[in-house]
Amino acid sequence: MSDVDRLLGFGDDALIAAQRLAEWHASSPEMEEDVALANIALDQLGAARLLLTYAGESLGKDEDALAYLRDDREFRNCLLVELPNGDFAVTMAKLLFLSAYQLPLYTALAAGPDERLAAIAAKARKESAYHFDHSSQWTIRLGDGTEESHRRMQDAVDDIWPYTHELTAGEVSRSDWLTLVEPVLAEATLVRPGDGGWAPDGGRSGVHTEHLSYLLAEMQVLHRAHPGAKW
Amino acid sequence: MSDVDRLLGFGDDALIAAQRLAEWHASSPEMEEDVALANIALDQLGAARLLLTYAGESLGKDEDALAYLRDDREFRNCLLVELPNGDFAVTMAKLLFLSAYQLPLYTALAAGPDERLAAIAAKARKESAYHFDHSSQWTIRLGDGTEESHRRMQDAVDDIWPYTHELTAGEVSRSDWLTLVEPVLAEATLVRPGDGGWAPDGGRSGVHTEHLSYLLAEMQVLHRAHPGAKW
Amino acid sequence: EGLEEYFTAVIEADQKIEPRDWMPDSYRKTLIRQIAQHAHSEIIGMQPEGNWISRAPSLKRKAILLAKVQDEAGHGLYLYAAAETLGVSRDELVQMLLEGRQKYSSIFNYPTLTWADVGAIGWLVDGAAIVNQVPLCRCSYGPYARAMIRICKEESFHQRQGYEILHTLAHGTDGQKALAQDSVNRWWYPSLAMFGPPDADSTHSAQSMAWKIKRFSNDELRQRFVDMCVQQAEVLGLTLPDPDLRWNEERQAYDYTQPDYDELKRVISGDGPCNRQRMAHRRGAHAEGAWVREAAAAYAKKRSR
Amino acid sequence: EGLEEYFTAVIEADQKIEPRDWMPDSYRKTLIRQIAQHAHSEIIGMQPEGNWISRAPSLKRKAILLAKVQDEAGHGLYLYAAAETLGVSRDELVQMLLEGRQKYSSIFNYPTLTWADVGAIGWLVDGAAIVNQVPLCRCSYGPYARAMIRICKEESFHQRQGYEILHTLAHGTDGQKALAQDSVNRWWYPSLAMFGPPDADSTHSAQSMAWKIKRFSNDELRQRFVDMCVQQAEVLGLTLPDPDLRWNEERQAYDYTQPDYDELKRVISGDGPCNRQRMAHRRGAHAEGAWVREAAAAYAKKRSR
Repeated sequence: MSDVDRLLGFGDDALIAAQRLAEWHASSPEMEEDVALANIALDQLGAARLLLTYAGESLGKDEDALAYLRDDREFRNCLLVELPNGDFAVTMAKLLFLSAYQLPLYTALAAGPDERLAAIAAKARKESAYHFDHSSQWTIRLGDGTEESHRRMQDAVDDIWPYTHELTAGEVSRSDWLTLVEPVLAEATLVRPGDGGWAPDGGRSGVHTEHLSYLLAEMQVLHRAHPGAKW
Repeated sequence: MSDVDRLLGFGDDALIAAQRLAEWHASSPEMEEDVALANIALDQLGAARLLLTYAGESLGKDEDALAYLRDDREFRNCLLVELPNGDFAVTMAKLLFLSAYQLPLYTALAAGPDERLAAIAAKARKESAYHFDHSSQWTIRLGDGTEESHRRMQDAVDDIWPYTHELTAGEVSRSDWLTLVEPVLAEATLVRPGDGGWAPDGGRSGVHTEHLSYLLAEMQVLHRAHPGAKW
Repeated sequence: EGLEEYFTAVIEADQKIEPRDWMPDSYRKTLIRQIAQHAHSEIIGMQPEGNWISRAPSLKRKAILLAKVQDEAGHGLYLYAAAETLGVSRDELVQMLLEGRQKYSSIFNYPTLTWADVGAIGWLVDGAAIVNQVPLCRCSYGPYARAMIRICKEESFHQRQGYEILHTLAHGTDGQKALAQDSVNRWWYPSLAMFGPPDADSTHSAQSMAWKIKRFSNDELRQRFVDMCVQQAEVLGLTLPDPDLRWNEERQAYDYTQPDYDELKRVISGDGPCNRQRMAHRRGAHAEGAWVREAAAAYAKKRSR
Repeated sequence: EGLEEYFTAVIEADQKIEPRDWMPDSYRKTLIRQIAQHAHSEIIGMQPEGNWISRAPSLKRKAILLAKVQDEAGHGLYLYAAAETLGVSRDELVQMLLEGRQKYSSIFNYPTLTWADVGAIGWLVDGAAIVNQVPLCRCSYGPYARAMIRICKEESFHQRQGYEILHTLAHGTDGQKALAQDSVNRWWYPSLAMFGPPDADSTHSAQSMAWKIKRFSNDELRQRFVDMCVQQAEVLGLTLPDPDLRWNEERQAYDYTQPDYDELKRVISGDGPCNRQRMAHRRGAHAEGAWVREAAAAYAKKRSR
């Protein structure tokens, strides 16, 4: 994987995660959660902008050229972030698994040799810690809440789990990731799905699910309708 | 309203109705209905193509330029067709009300002085008769089916009814429209909503609901991504 | 009796009434109605602007809009908290909204059809809100006045962002300029109507003025808004859609065409373009979140044992 | 006994077995399994192609694609009807599909990522289906053979349309050409895998051949498909993604790289990219339609009284 593809992977994860989280606006189960999800979306969007700007420098493209003028085959995000939001349990499962990847990732990058990337990661790492905490709390509340919420949270964990293998196929080891995730699932009284089964991937090489092109069609429609315009 | 706007109104009604109906592909309650809804969508699409081609001649634009390169503020369809599909009852209410408008409309146009339009309408009229029959049968079955289907069908009729005033504000009179719709609702054991209440409009002058621009973003995305390409 | 005299004295001295203080029942009810309506407006107001988050044309604009919609949720929270100091719970107020027994600002019953509407809402709708709300920072009820100070600060930030969006569009491509003008054309009169019916038809106003909840009449505030907008529109290079708008030397203010108050009444009574959509969305989100709120409550109960 | 002899004689004479005729239980079961799988494939196959109806890049292409997906629903209906002549109901078969107890063609577990995939499915997937199905028009079971005649006619129409889509793209802009090549790269090997495992590993085959349900081996059909595609790819100006593809003078056929049969096994066993998505969609549509089917049944019952 080229350096640029690597940066695009980090940036696209954050961008697509932000886009999905922002879909919750005015639709959360609680007003406080509207604030919290917007906050997390803003964190992801902020990290995405820094990462895409950095990635774009070697390509001669700015953040908007990368966000708005690539097709889905050129996006490098993992499949997990592009999956539909589903219910609140699915959204929390996605966020838990993503942040349990981004937290050790950014921690490592913050101590890495690339100073520019280290600075971005140092900021993003603190945010990831909050995302992980927030989604952990909800996973626990839902897992150990009512019968219905337990069922939904377990279903969400089971459905999203296969997509986490793609997260841990690169710079974050499966064991580091599991170290974060397992205690949360245990406290949430949830069954940890087994590894070794279905492990969809392709996102890092631009082979996505059928969902991403719809997301991009909506995200890019206005920008593309006015070529060259400033906003 | 100019002659072109009038033709665009007819054509856009058919085009947007086709787009919504086609969303049901592989999702209908019965396989036979997958065939039927695709059939009706094809009829609407066929009429749309003839009408837009005709409308486009005086504008120097072909059907695709009109379908793919206008923004929602330039579309002239009624609001009813752009509303989300909702459940099957809502889709049938929309189709019943639309076809009870298109049937007398096309009948009148088929006898009108514009020979080109008359020929298009003569063909479309037969199709509308089928659409009206199909949606009538379902309205009756659902209205006079189970308790749940009755409730859903009545809710659908109540929700969509206000949008029908825009249909009968032009070339089809309210009384002609009611002559078709009322017996169906009666046989379906449904309450005919009162007139005189909320009557949203704006579609004919390009002031749509918030739904249309999403529909167009999806419909137009690929065409717009490849300017000038042939397909 | 002494309590009422103390209340009146505080009001007259331009001091604040606090939650612990005695207050007339009608003062309390008026405030609850007004603060709740304001809170509901923040919550419902997230919908029309939120409609463009996913499609914002640059990442910077997306971040700004997302932050703005987040602020609105935050404002809703402060305001419900302010209302709660008057002895009503947020759940009760939310229930009143969902059942249609309390209103929210009618402006949010208009659709956002283009990106420029995000600009126009910032400039005109937030602008009108600020003109309405700045005097509320001196409202006689302490918690409301303090909430408004914080909110007005953020609102004026939002207004500037909206103005910037329109300014960029108005100085952009022909297509962008057309978007901006179209949007101002659609939002101008609804924004004027935000100040409520003309003073002659306005209920509640006299008593609210006496209590120093309200400090200026609807028409005074509307005039202030018009005068402010005319100058800003010129800088924007956009036209306000009122052919009769002109400076009146005598009044030292702009003459302008009144909004269609019959339309305003229809929208208030539920027949605006988006009333049903906004309420259906709010009710749907509330209903779909029920299992989550129940789970959180069940979990909290287990922990507290 | 006489019945079995008659059955065998009919098969040997290349005549048709009809529903009223006696047939061995295993013949019946084999046919039910095969026809049902074929019917299920038509129904599930609507999803990947239907994915592009809403985004088809011209109205003409939209109409053609919509008609094609409609044809697939129609094929599903014929095929379920053909299966029903063997004494199983459509509802039972649908239930088997929904419960994962019967399969559908694994090819539909790959995603359609671009418009060009609609072309590639038409050219390669329908092309492979036709190679598989043309011999079935001579299948020993009459209702199946007759359904296949009708279906093959429409399939070859679909295949031509898919070829046309690719041809247009391959002769279009650079961007379009890239879409076409990318799509062929992704669909080539999955299409080869449609003919099933290599003959050596193929179960069921020998008996099906004897019964004249099947007339050619998997590998024979796969070779026929490869030979057909090579020439067509040249006309298209597209490359098949197999560096080892070359003419073998001796065999008078193309040598080619086999598809990854381990991948095929994984996809068949449920671990393809879209198995879960396709099944979840089918189950969801079925569940959401339940109230409609119940209403139709209740209404019919009332009328029949």
